[in-house]
Amino acid sequence: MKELIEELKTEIIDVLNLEGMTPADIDENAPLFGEGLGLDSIDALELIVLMEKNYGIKLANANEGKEIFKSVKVMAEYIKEHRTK
Amino acid sequence: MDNIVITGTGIISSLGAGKEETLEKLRTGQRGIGPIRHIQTKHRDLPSGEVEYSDEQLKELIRYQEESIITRTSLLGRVALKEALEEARLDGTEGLHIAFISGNTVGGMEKSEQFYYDFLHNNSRNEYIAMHDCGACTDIMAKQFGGHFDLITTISTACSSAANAIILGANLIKEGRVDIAVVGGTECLSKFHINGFNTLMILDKEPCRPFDADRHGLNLGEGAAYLVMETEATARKRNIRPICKLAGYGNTCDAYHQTATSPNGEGAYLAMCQALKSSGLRPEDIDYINAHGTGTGNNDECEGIAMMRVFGDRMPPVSSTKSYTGHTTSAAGGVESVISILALTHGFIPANLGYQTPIEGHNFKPVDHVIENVTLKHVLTNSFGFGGNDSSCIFSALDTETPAPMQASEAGQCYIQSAAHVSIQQPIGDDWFHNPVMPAQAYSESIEPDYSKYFAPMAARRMGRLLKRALATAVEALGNHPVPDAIITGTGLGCIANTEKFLTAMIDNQEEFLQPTFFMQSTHNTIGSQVAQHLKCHGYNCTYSHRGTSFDSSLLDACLQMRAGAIGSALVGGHDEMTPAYFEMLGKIGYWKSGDVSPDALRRADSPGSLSGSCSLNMLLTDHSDADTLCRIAGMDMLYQPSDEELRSAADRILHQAGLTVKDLDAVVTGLSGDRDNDAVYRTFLQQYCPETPVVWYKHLFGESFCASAFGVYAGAVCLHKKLIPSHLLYNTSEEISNPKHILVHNHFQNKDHSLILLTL
Amino acid sequence: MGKHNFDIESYCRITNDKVVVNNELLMQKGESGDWLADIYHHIGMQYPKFFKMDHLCKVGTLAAELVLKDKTFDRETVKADWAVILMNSASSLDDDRQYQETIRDRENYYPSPSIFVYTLANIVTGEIAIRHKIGGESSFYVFEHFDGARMDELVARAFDDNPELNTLLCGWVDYDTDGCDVLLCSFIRKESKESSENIAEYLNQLYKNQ
Amino acid sequence: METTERNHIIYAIGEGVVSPLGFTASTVYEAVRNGERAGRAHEGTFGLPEPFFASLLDEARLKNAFSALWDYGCDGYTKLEMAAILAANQAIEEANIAPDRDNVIFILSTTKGNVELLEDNPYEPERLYLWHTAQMVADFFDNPNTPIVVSNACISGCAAQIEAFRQLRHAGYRYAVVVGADMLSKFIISGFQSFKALSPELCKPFDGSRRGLNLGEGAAALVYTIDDPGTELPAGTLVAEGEAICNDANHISGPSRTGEGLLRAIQKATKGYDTSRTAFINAHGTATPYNDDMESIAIHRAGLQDIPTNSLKGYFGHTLGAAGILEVILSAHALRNGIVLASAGTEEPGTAADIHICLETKPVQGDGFLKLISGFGGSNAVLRFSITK
Repeated sequence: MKELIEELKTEIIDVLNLEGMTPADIDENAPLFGEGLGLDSIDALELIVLMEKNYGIKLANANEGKEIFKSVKVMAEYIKEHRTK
Repeated sequence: MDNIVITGTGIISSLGAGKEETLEKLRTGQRGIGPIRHIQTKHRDLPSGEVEYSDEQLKELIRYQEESIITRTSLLGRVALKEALEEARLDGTEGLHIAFISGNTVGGMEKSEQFYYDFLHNNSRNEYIAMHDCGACTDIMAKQFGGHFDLITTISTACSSAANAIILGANLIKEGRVDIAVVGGTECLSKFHINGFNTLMILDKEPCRPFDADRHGLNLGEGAAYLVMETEATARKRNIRPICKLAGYGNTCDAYHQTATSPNGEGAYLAMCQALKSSGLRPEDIDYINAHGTGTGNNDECEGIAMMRVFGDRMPPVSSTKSYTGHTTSAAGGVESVISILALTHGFIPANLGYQTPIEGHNFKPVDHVIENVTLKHVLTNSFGFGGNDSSCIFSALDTETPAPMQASEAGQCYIQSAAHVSIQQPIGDDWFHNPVMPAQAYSESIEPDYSKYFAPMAARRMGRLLKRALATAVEALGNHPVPDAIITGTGLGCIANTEKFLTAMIDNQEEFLQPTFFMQSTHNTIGSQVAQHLKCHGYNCTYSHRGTSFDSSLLDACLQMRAGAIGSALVGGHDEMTPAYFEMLGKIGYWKSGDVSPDALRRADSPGSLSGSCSLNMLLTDHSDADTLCRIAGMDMLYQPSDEELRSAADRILHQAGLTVKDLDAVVTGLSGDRDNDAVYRTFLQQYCPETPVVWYKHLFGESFCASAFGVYAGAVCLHKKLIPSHLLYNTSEEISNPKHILVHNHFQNKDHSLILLTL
Repeated sequence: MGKHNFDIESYCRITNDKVVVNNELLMQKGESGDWLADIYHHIGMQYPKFFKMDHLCKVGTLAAELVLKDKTFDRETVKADWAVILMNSASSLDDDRQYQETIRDRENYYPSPSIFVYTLANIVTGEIAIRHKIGGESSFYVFEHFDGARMDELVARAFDDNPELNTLLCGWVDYDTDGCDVLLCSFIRKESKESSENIAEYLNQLYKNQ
Repeated sequence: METTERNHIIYAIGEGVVSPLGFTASTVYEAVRNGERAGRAHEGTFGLPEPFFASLLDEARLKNAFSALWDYGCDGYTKLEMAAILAANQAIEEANIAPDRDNVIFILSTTKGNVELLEDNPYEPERLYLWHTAQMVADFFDNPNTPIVVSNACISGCAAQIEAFRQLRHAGYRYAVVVGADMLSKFIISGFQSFKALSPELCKPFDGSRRGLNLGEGAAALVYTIDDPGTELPAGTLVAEGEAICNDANHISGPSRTGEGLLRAIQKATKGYDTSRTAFINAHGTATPYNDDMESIAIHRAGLQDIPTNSLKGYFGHTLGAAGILEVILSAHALRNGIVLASAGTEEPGTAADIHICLETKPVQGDGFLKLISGFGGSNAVLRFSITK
């Protein structure tokens, strides 16, 4: 789990192009959207692509992301349970 | 000033070709939405509003017998254009000034996506390379009219493109620049668009249900529609019966988010208010709203709220006809204007198909079935685009009272207050003026400034380099001045680097795992709307994408509105970038020189091609001057395929209006670039018009790009401001010129589109 | 010969090189372009839908347009007293072959609904019925060859069988690998009377002469 | 104007069916009576990339049956030709007529004939032509007359029967052998898939949640004859009493929303007829949203909404050129037994207009039934039959 969380942080930084940020800067429990990291709806779509591409998880609509992308930790838990690759 | 009237309309969409088929489907409530037929995509199951005619069938339909190849976007456009011109009985023999303004987003993408690797790796499809950009599509369509237009340009504000073409056309008529404007938009479905919208997860897998609580997104469509506009007086003179009036219009920017509408629909609200204000009508005068109504969760909710803010509890009947046609993106403003006019003239209200349940918080229900036998006097149609480019137009029946549009005041002046650039020269400042870098090869990358000065890294996370350049130069050019009244952008290709990323990923990954960020930036108005978002500028916002006169078109729009007193300031920009792949492709069709690109080699102009340069330049225009002002724009014009004589007399006219003659000119700034054919055009003009006048060039420093002419205007302005033309800018003499006062800037693209801009102190 | 209850009102013959309407040569194939599109433009037809059609429907639609061009009738309301009965040899094989191309290749498998919709021979009767709002019978038969006697019999029988019928479009509308072959006539009812006319022979002549 | 021939009576004297549910009319009727449904999920069949539901004939069984009939085996005959000949043979045998006499005319109803040969044709090129297929059938029985092909899309089966009536009335034939047949192939399935017209499950005619049609293979044949008025007919004879074909003049692939053409055809076929004699209506009922809505509207507008109505597509799918003949044969069997067959697959009727859909097989009153059929090209046909007591 720990590994997955670290892996995810790196991937998020990479895919969202969070320049100058390191995995250590992201609190695994902090909200990704709104306060916290301050991501928006397009970032959510990018994360949906990430989920599909790297973990084989297909989300049918953007709303499903809301729950899953609460924090890096929640995301990692969801991936662990649903990943197909 | 007379009313502006519509005298011809033409339309093609998934409802059919021509008004007759369209009308029948509209009145019988038949959708034109079904599975994709022609495009070979993985997503064929997505319901779409594809035009049923294949390319070959469209060619037969308009008897397209020209040898030259043509893109589907242009073909669709020509079908609609032909119908509109025929109805307005225009055949080019009128001796009137006619503009053609077309909206378009992805240009020839439907061919580029098929042939991309051919472009790169072999030479079998090279002829399509030059047809990729939006302006090329308009150019191909203009042939329909045998080249009788005398001003053409292309607007690319995504889904509001065609509506903005209507607005520019109206402004050109009001200004007296043209007698007639043929306006609208065209767009064909492409794999690129389908996949792009798919990454945003806003495509409904069922036929769309605008304004329904259970809506799940939009269906893409394709189509084209054009309107012929002129004044009542012109129509009377031509003995043609008008169809209806264009009573008012508004263009504003939501300045909120690249793809989302602000919660209270601010931009939409402002656009509708502006349209009402300019028409002198009250909200209760509107008898029907043809809403933008895409069917996405965000748009419909916020558009509804914006309409409620305008109309309160007296909401007129509302429907979104995208439920019939799908979202025809760039063409939508035209398609829906023609549909609105059909409703107005035939006395019916088209249905909002698929509607069942109201959206929570909306106080209205859209019209869920076709209503016949109604009298419509005033119809409002909304067109909103990505990036919050929101426009509204009002069409009125002929027998209604609407105040005549305001005569242009001619009072406004237009000054270039400041400018900033990113290019292959030292960025932002005017280092280049004293210490120019002389490029040694045909491909150079721009020198990037330190962006952290202009915006936070978090804000820049999704910006490609062109967006960063545009934003930095905007912030720099604006300096301490207040937020401008307008942001007007020129870009020939938009953010081509990210467009390319999306396109290659789409091809390589077989339409999977595509990133929305790259798609968003492919829409050319991303640049202008990103700037508006950053500056929180809700004012007029428009993007021109017309090849080598993209920047010139922006400048013309700004000057028109400023002279008319409609705006007091504008940020006008020209932005284009180059990528190695695109450089290679354009190289294949003769854009670049191989070997020596020193000024001497370029002066010889003995071979095709020039050197490539990226361009990001923003200038602030104001209607008043101060000590820092660079110069005044004393006059400008754009011309399409002028004869040598017409070009000369246009220059005379501009000088004359400023009280000058050719002898007063201290220099002519030209786009001489070493390209044999293009340079010959400049030389002819110079020889015939002002053989004695010193010639300034700039492309040997900034390179060639679709927006390179921005550097011409900029260089002229800096010279006037610094009271010096340095020798490195002079083409035919090495002696610097001091105290220049009057400079004429001439730019042309392939001898089709010309612009003349007079700068004075 | 025998009793006749109908008259030939007008006819149209379209082959690969010419169009004849009521004994008059309307046009001959020139050098350029698509023959059927040329006819469409030549006769000044305004019906964009034409261009969506397959060859068989195109040529049938053109023939119907030409046969009816001088007839005054209400184009708006559906006419239950009109019928359209056509026949040919190749049914919709020309379009079938085109459709087959869209599914032939495993790698490039894109079955086209807009081509498939025309893979039925009687769609041409439907297209003509839609264009002219014909609400009576529409039927399609397949025979190896054109046969005037067969056509005569179909027409006589249609008027006999169907007291409501007043105008009948009937003819041979074929499109195959060797192009088009059309003889379309409009027939109208008349009081049944003895006649020495040999309609079958006349139809054979019209078919052969051109 | 009425012709004298109109007063003659036309009735069926032989029937034949080849279907996945059985190889004779009575076995198929028994299967249907027992609620058997032939539709199966197919994956990879015909080399199609997408799965589909359809009722397919077992080729081995077909070949066996054909070999039993024809000493020279199956070589040289396509699946379609074998099925058509088998069905015709049953009908001819039951009718006990001599098919090689010149008072017999063969009429073939098919939409696509041997179209699958476009992919690979080991035979002569003419085999792709429908007139040739008809000739193969007629030649098998040594019939001397040129056969007639009726190709009116989905209504072909009914249109071919109407053609038979006309031939009997006008052309001097004593017997008409009407054969309808269509086989499925990559060509046909892919086309219907491209229309999104196929149901991803067993079809549900007239159901509120119907999602499209199932296709089916089959062949069916009827032998009709004509006799003087007043001829005594054995009990249970299928008598043709009325017919009509009308066009919607609306849209080639979508039926009219108002059911205009079908309504006119119903009115014409039932003109001057006491509809209380109608025991049931056998509708087309393809289970596409549009068709079933349109039919319901037409039936309702014709005032027949209370008459029990069924669709047989749930048993063996839409058999295209065979449908109009196959469904008449089964309806005749049902009425002989005084019942109306249930609409297999219908759970919760839900159509634009309310009509009486039969959810289960049940006894009925009346001696007549209506056969409705509609198809691409905007054509609609209605046949009215009675069964003698």
